[in-house]
Amino acid sequence: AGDMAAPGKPGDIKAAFVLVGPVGDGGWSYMHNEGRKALGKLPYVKKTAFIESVPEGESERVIMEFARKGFNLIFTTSYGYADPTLNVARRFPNAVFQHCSGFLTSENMGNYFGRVHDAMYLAGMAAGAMTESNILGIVAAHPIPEVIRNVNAWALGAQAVNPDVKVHVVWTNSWFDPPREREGAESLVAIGADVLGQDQDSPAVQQVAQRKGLYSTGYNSDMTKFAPKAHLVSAVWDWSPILNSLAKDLHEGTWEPESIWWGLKEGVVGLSPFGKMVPEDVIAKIEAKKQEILDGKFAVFGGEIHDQSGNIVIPTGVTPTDDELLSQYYLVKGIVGSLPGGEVRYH
Amino acid sequence: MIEFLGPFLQAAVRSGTPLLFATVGEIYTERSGNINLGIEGLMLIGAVTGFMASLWTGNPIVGAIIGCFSGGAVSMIHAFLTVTLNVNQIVSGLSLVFFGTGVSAVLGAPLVGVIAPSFEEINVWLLSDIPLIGQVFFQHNALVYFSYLFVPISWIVLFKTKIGLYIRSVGENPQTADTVGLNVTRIRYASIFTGGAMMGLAGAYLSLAYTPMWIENMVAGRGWVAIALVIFSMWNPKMAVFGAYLFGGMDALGFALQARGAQISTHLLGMLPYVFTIFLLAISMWRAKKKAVGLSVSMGPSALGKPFSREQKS
Amino acid sequence: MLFALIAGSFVFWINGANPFEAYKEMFVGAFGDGYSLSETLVQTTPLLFTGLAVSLTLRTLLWNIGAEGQFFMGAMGATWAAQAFSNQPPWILIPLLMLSAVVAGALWGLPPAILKTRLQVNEILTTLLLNYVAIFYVNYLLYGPWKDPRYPGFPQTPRYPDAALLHQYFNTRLSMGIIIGVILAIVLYVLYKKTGWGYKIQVIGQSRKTATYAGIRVNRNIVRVLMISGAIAGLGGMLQISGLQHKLRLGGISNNYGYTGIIIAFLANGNPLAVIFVALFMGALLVGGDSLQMTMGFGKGVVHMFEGMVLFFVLAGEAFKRYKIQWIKK
Amino acid sequence: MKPYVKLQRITKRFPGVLALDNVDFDVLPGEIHALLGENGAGKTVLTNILSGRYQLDEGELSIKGNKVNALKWSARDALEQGIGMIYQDFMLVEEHTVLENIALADLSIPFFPDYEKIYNTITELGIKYQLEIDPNAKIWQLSVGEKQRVEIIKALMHETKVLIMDEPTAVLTPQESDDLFKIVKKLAMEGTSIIFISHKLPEVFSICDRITVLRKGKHIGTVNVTDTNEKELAKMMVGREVFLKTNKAEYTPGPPVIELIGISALSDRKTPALNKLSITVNQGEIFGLAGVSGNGQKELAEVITGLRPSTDGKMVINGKDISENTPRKAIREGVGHIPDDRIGMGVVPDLGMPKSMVLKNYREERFSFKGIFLKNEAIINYTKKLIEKFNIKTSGIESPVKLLSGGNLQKVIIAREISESPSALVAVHPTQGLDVGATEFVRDSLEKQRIDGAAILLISEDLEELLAVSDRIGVIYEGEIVDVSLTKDTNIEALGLLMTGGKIAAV
Ligand SMILES: Nc1ncnc2c1ncn2[C@@H]1O[C@H](COP(=O)(O)OP(=O)(O)OP(=O)(O)O)[C@@H](O)[C@H]1O
Ligand SMILES: Nc1ncnc2c1ncn2[C@@H]1O[C@H](COP(=O)(O)OP(=O)(O)OP(=O)(O)O)[C@@H](O)[C@H]1O
Ligand SMILES: [Mg+2]
Ligand SMILES: [Mg+2]
Repeated sequence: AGDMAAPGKPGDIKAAFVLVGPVGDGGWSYMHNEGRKALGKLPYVKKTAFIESVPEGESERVIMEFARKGFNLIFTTSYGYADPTLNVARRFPNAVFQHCSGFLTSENMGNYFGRVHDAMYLAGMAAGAMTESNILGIVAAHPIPEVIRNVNAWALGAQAVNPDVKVHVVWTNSWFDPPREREGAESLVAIGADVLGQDQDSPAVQQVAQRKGLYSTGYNSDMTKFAPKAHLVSAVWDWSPILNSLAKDLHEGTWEPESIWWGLKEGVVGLSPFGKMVPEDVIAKIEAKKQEILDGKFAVFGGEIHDQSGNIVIPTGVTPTDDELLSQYYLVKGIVGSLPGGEVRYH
Repeated sequence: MIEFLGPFLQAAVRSGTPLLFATVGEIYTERSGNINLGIEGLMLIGAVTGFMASLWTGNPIVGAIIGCFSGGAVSMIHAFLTVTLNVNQIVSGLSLVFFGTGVSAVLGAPLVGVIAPSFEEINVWLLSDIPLIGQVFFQHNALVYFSYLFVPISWIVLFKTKIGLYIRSVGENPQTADTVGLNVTRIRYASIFTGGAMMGLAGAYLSLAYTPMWIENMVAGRGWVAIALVIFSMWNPKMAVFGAYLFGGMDALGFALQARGAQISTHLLGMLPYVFTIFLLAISMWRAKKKAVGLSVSMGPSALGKPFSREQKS
Repeated sequence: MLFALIAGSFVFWINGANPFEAYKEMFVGAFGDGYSLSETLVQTTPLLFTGLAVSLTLRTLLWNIGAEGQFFMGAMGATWAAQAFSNQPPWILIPLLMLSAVVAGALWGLPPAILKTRLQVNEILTTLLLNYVAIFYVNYLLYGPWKDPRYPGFPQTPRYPDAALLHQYFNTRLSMGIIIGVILAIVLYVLYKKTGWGYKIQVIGQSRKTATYAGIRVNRNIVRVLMISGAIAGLGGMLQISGLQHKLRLGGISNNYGYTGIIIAFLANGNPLAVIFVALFMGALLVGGDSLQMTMGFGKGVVHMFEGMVLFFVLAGEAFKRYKIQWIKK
Repeated sequence: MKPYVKLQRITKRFPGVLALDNVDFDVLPGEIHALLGENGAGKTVLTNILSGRYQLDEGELSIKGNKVNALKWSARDALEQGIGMIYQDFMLVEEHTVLENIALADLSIPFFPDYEKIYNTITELGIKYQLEIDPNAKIWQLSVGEKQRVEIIKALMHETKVLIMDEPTAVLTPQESDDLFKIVKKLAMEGTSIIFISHKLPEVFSICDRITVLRKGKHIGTVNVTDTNEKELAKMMVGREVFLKTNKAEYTPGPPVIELIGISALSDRKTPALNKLSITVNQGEIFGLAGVSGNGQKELAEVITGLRPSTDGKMVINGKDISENTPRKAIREGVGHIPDDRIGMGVVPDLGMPKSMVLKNYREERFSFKGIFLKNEAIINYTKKLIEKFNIKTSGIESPVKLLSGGNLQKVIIAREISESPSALVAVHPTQGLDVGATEFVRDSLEKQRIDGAAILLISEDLEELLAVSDRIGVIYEGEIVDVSLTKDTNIEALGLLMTGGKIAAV
C-alpha cells in the first residue's frame, strides 16, 4: 500500500463513512451519503464505502474494521463516535480519521462540522418576516447543543426582523420519527403558530404547514417539493466542500489534524431557493444579512444575548468562541420551551 | 379548554389510528391462537409497498390496498412456519421483524425524498362542524373514517358471526374445533392473513396519510406498542380503541404541554403510558380476582402460542 | 442450515452479488483472523447474557421479554456504583459494580414477578412495557443528572474510573465478560440438570398444579426466577460497560440484545450450553453482516433481509428434522 | 340387518406404539354396542378414527354398505354421515357459552348465528330428553354431568345415526348415570346406534346389545350380551381371571390419624364449600366418603393435603395441630395424596417418568446431596425399580408421562405415594376410568396400605366400590358429614338417599 496516502505522505484515497442512521433517512445520513458519492468522483479517490445505522456502541468495531481493511480516510459522522474514533485512530497511525460534529483531535484525527446555525438564522428571518400571529413554532430533535444552537439561531433571526415574535419549541427526542414530528408540528399549530421551523430530518413538518395553509422553513436539504405552497426556505447542508478538500489535502500530503468548522463562505451550509411567496424585500434583507456574515461583519451569537429568564449570557461586543458554541445549553429570550435537566452547568 | 382539548384529542385519534389497525389485526391473529410478533416488519412492508403502489398508479387508495395485501402476503411466511411446520411462534415473529425491516429498506431505497399521491383530510358534511366532536373525529383522512367502520365490524365479526365463533374457538380449543369438522389450519392461515393485512394497512396509513413519504424505519417502534395494546385491550377491538387513542393521546399530550412551555421532562412523561398500562392491567386483574370469575378472560385465548397438531396428545 | 445458506444466497443474488463471495466476506469478517474472532466474541458476550437470562425463564415457562430493560438497568446500576465509589481500588469496585448491576436487573424483574404471582398479570406484557420505562429512565438520567459536562454534544456519563474497567486482553477489545458468560452458562446447565432447584423450577414450568401438590412454593420460586433472570441480564449490562463501552450513553448500551436474546434462548431450546453456540452464531451473523456492508456495499436492509431469511430457514430446518425423527420412529 | 358402519382391518400406529392392529368392527342400526378393553387397548383410538379425528394408516371403512375413502375420512365427513362422538375429555370450548358451543357444532348455521333459535332448540331437546341446561352459562361454570349434557345436545342437533360415547359414566354419579341410560335407550329406540365405551361391566350388561372386546390393539371378539357373563368378559379383556372382590383383613382400627374438627372452607368461586365439617380417620382403616360430586369432596381432600386453606376449625394429623396447613406440612406428616386430576396434578406431564417419581422425596439423601445436587443415577434406578414392582407399561422411561394410558398413569402416582409408607392417604376417585385389571390393582394397593397401618380416606362416587373396600362409610352433603356408619351396617339404597339430602329416613 505504498501508493496510499498517509498523514503527510501523498497518495491515493480509499474513503469510508460510518453513518449513524440509514442512508434512507432523507436527512443527516442521506446528505452524508450524497457527499460520499460526490467524493468518489475525484480521480484520486479509488474507493468509497459506507456502513449505515451504526449505534454508538457498535461504532468502534466498525471503524476499526474499516481501518483494518485498508481505508485511509475514515469519516465518522455522529457526535457519539468521538471516543471510538480516537481509540481506533491511536491504533492506526497511517490512516486519517475525521469525526463530524465533535471537538477531539489527535495526530491523525481531525474533526469537522458546519456553521449551520448561520443558515438557520437566515431561515429564521424569513419566518419572522412572514408570521402574522407573531407565534412561531419549531420542531427539534434532541435537546443537545448542536440542535439548541440552531433553535436559538432561528429564534434570533426571527426576532431580528420582528422583535415581538415568540418562538415555541417542542422536542421529539429522536432524529427521525415522522409521525412524532408531525404531532410536534400539530401541537404548535394548535397554539397559533403560523410559521413552522424544524431541526429534524424528515419533511413531516413541511407537510403539516402545507396542509394547514401555513408557512415553514426546512432543514438539511431543500424541502420545497414536499410543501411547495408552504416552504419559505431551507437551511441546507452540502458536505462536499469539506470532504473533497480533506481528500485533496490527504492526497497531496498536506493534511493536518484540524477542527474544521466551515460555513456559508465555503458552501458547506447554505440556503435553498426561496419560495415564491417570500416578498422581494424580505429576500433582500436576508441576502444582505448573509453578505454581512460572509464578510465577517455579523456573528449570529454576537452579544448581547439573553437567556429565557433575561440573564445576559453573552455580553455586548463579545463573540463567543467555537468551544462555547459547541456547548451552548440554554434557550434565548423569547423562546417558549424548556431543556431537560436544567441544573446541569458547563464551564 | 376546547382550544386545548380539541387539537389534543384530534391528535389522539390521528396517531392512534395506525396503532388501532395493527392492534385489531393482531387481535384477529391472536384470537385464532397464534401470536405474531412481526408487526413492526409487516407495517414497514405495508408502508413501503403502499407508497410504491400509490406512486406508480397515482392513486393512494390502490396504494392502501396493495399495502394491505402485501402485509397479508408476507405474514404467510409466519403462517407457514408456525401453523404448518409448528415452529416457535415467538422466534418466527421476531425473524419477521428482521425480514420486513430489511425488505422495506431495500425496496424503499429509491423512494426516499420522492412524493407520492396521498390521502387528504376530508371534512364530513355537518358532522365536522359539531363543536369538539367534529374536530376530534370528523376532520381526518379517509383511512381514519375507514377505521370507524372497520373496528366495529371487526367486533361484530369476532363476537357476533359464525366466522368469529370459528376463529375464537380455534384459538381457545383447536381440538374441539377440529372435532366439529373445522379446518383449524385454514382458519389460522386466514386469521394470520387478515392480521397481516391490517398491519400492512397500518403501515400504509403512515406512508400515505399520516406523513405521506417513505423514510426507512418510519414505523419507529409502533409495531411493538401494538403488541402491548392487544393485551391491554383484552383481545377485544372495542377496548383496542381506547388503548390506541390513549397511547396516541399521551404522545400528543406531551407535545401540547411542551408547546405551552411547561417545565416537564419529556422522558419521564414518555414513561407514563407504559406505567399507566401496567397499572391498568393490575387493576383489572385485581377486580377479576376479587370477583373470582374466569381469569382466563383476562389472560387471552387459551391456545395462544401453542401449536396444534391433530394427533398430538395435548 | 444448508437450506438457510441457500436461501441467503438468494437474497444476495437478487441484490446483485455473488453469493459465494458474500459468504466468504461474512466468514472472513467474523472469523477471518484472531482479531475478527475477538470482535465476534465481543459481540457474543451481551447476547450470551440475555440469552441465558431468557433461557432461565423459559425453563419455568415464563416469558421474560424484558431482558432489554434489565440490561439497561444493570448498566445503570453499575454506572451509579462507578460514580458513588469511584475512589475504591479495582478489587472492591468491580465486585461492587457487579453487585449493583445484579441488584438493579433483579429489581427490574421484581414488579412483573409480583404482579404475576399476586394478580396473575401476564408477565409478557409487564416485562415488555418495563423495557420502555427503563429506556426512558436511562435517557432521563443521561439528559439530566448524570450528564457529563465535558461532553456537551451528546448525553453521556463521564468515563468510568480506571479501577472500574475490565482489562482488555491481547490488544483486542475482549474482556473477561465472555469468560464469565461461559462459566455462567455452565453453572446454569448444572443448575438445570443436576440440582434440586433446577428440577423444582422445571416442575413449576410444566405444571403449576403439580408443583403446588408436591409442596413446592410456586410463587416464591417464580419471583426468584424472574429476579435471577433480570440479574443475569443486568450483569450483562454491567460487563458491556465495564468491559467495552466505558461509559453510559445513548445508543451505546444495547443493540436490541434483549430481544435477540429471546431468539437465542428459543433456538437453543433453553439449553444454556447451546445458548453459548447460538449466541456465537448470532454474534457472527451481526459482525459478518457489518462486514458485508463494508466490503460489498450492501445497505443494512440487505443484511437484515439475509438475517431474517437465515432465521426462517433455521426454524424450518428444525421442523423438518423433527418430522424426520418422528417418521423414522414410525 | 346390514351394518350402518363397518370398519375392516384397521391399523393405526403412533410413534413407538401400534395402537390398532387389524381390527374389525361394525355397528348395526339401533343397537347399543359396547366396546371393552383394558386401559390402552385402543378403544379411544378406534372410535376417534371413526369420528374422523385421527387418520388411519391401513384399513377400510364403509357406511351403509358403501365404501368410502378411508384415508381421507375427516371429522366433517363423519358429521355429515351422522356419526357423532362424545369424547372422553369433553370437546368443549370452556370459555364460551353453551349456546356458542352448540352453534359451533352446527356446521349449517347462517353467517349471523340465530342464537335465539338455537336456544329454543336446546330447550325443546331439554324437554324431550330431560337434558336440563342453562344455555347462557359458560362451560367452565358447569359440572361434569352438565358438560356431558351439552355434548349430548351437540350430537342431537344433527341427525345422528351413530353416537359414540367414550366412557360417559366414568365421571357421573349413579343418579346421573341412570338418567343417561334412559336417554341412550330412548335414542336407540328411535333408531340411533350407540357405541358405548365403559369399564363398568354391570352397566354394560344392563343396557348393551352386543359387546366387542379389544386387547392391546387387537380385536379379541364380538359377542351378544345374552351369550356371555362378566367373568368371561373380564377374562377376554385381561387375558386372565380377575377377582374384583377384595379379601379384606379384619377391621381393627388404631388411634386417630386424621382429625378434622369444625372445618370450613371456600370453593374456587369463593362460595362456602365445607361447613363446620368434622371427620376422623383412624389408623388401619379405609374410610369411604360418599357423596354427589360438588358437595365438598374436592375441597375436603384439598384441605387435608394443604392445597386449600381452611377458614375455620381445627385440623390434627398424627396428634399434631396443623390447622394452618400447607402441602409441605401435610407431606411432612406423611399424608399421601392420590389426586383425581392425574395428568394435571399427579405427574409432570411432559417429562420422563423419573421426574414424576421423586416429586416429593428428591430432597432425601438417597436422591440428592443435601437436597442440592441430585443423584440422577439413583433416581433413575429407583424409577426402574418401581416400574418393575408396579408392573408399569411404558414405551421408555424417558418418554413423556402424559402418553401413558390411564391405568399406567395411575400406577405411577400410586407407586410414588405408597412407596413412602404414608401414615395417611387421601385417595380421590382412584379407580375412575381404570379397567378391571387396574382397578383390582388399585384396590389391592389400598388394602395393603391399610394393613400396614395407614389411615385412608377414600373419596369415590362409585358406591359399589365404597361398599367393597371401606371399613366405614361417611356421607357428605352440602359440605357437612351427614352420616357415618360401619360398612356392614349400610347399603346402596340408604347411601343413595343420604347423598341426596334425605337425612332423617336413614338415621
Ligand atoms: N416440597 C417440600 N416438601 C416438604 N419439605 C420441603 C419441601 N421443600 C423443602 N422442604 C423442606 O424445607 C426446608 C427448606 O428447604 P429448601 O430451602 O430447599 O426449600 P424452600 O426454598 O423452602 O422451598 P421452595 O423453593 O419450594 O419454597 C428443608 O428442610 C426441606 O427439606
Ligand atoms: N395421540 C396419541 N399419540 C401417541 N400415542 C397415543 C395417542 N393416542 C393414543 N395413543 C396410544 O395408543 C394406545 C391406545 O390408546 P387408547 O387411548 O385408544 O386406549 P383406550 O383403550 O381408550 O384406554 P383407556 O381405557 O385408558 O381410555 C395407547 O398405548 C396410547 O398410549
Ligand atoms: Mg429453596
Ligand atoms: Mg380411552
